[in-house]
Amino acid sequence: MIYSILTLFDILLALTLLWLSWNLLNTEDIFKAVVLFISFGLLMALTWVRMRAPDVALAEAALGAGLTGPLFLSALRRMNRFLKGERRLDCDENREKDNGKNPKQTQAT
Amino acid sequence: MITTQIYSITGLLLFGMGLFTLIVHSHPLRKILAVNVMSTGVFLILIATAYTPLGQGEVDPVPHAMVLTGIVVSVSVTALALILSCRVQETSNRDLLREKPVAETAKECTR
Amino acid sequence: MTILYNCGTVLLMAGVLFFLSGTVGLLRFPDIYSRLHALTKADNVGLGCIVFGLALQSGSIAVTIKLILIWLLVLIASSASCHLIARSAMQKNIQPWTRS
Amino acid sequence: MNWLHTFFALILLLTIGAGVIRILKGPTAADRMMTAQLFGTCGVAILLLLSTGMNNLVLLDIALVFALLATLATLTFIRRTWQGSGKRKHDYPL
Repeated sequence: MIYSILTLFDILLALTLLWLSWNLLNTEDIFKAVVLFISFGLLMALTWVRMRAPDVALAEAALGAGLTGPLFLSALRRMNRFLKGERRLDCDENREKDNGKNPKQTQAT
Repeated sequence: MITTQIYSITGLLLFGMGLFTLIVHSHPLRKILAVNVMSTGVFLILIATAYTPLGQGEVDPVPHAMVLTGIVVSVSVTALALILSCRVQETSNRDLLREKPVAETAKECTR
Repeated sequence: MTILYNCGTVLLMAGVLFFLSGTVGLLRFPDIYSRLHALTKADNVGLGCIVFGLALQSGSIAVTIKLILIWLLVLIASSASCHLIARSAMQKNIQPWTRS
Repeated sequence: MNWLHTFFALILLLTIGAGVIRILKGPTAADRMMTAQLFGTCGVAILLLLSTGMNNLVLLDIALVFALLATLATLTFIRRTWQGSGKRKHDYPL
């Protein structure tokens, strides 16, 4: 039997993936795009399971959903902190010593 | 058979959407997201070629190994690109977040 | 054997119904705290129903232990993160919704 | 009777598709992150159902990894993004 209920599962999964990635790539808010990317990673793990590749699904669930999302969130936080003119704790002192410039003066207007 | 076609077309569309976004938008974080979506589309096509249905023998393990390596490499490349874009934004005086006015973006993202 | 299998099927249906009600609550409730309430409780009870239904149907003791361990892990992780979200929302002075 | 498990997994996938709406129009950032956590729980349930529907017990291990790592994004969000400028009004030990 070629067409089973798994085929319906495939079609629904593919449509959800396409809708999710379309919204991911076209929203204005970048934080919404990052959250949609985390959900996209979870659904990709389901897709690998459906394609009978459980090893790839394990790697995707560990790396794609568990590691990439926090990486993006941390990068977003770092960019926003710089834009709002806050100091970062780890390397601002060194930079002030080096070129005598306060990063608060370079903040965007 | 129909499963392979469905997922191949999905991977193709994902690659196309990622490429379009990579060209059109200018925010670096969105470019990294677009590259990730593109790589996911390529992985999807590769795995879909290896698929055989449930009662008809084993699947081909060679594309699985390639995709496994590719996922790990893409995560490390993503981390490198993120830290590079952060450093570029901090060392250059220009703000890279050109898609919207800067104050709105900074307000929205931690609302 | 058949009685256990049918009991498991009934439990699976109850679990899917709990998931559906949790998502309806997530979509319809007016406030972040009430949405958190709907999501956490309904979904963890739904996952518990699905876990016990599958454990009744599996008939193997190792699979049952692994299923219950998965459920306990989800319970711990979900309660911890929901507590963090609610406390951060209180710290950011988001007021709870009242019928005004 | 394995098609019944796959049918339940299908309904849970529809649930995930309905939850995307809350991500798209969530008023605060915590609503979006909460929905991502709902996707983690739903994904665990779908994997458990598919492990019977596809006769593959390896999927239980993948469900274990899902349950462990879907929380990591929420924790990072709370610690890094959602907290304001580091000045807290109350002195909770966080």
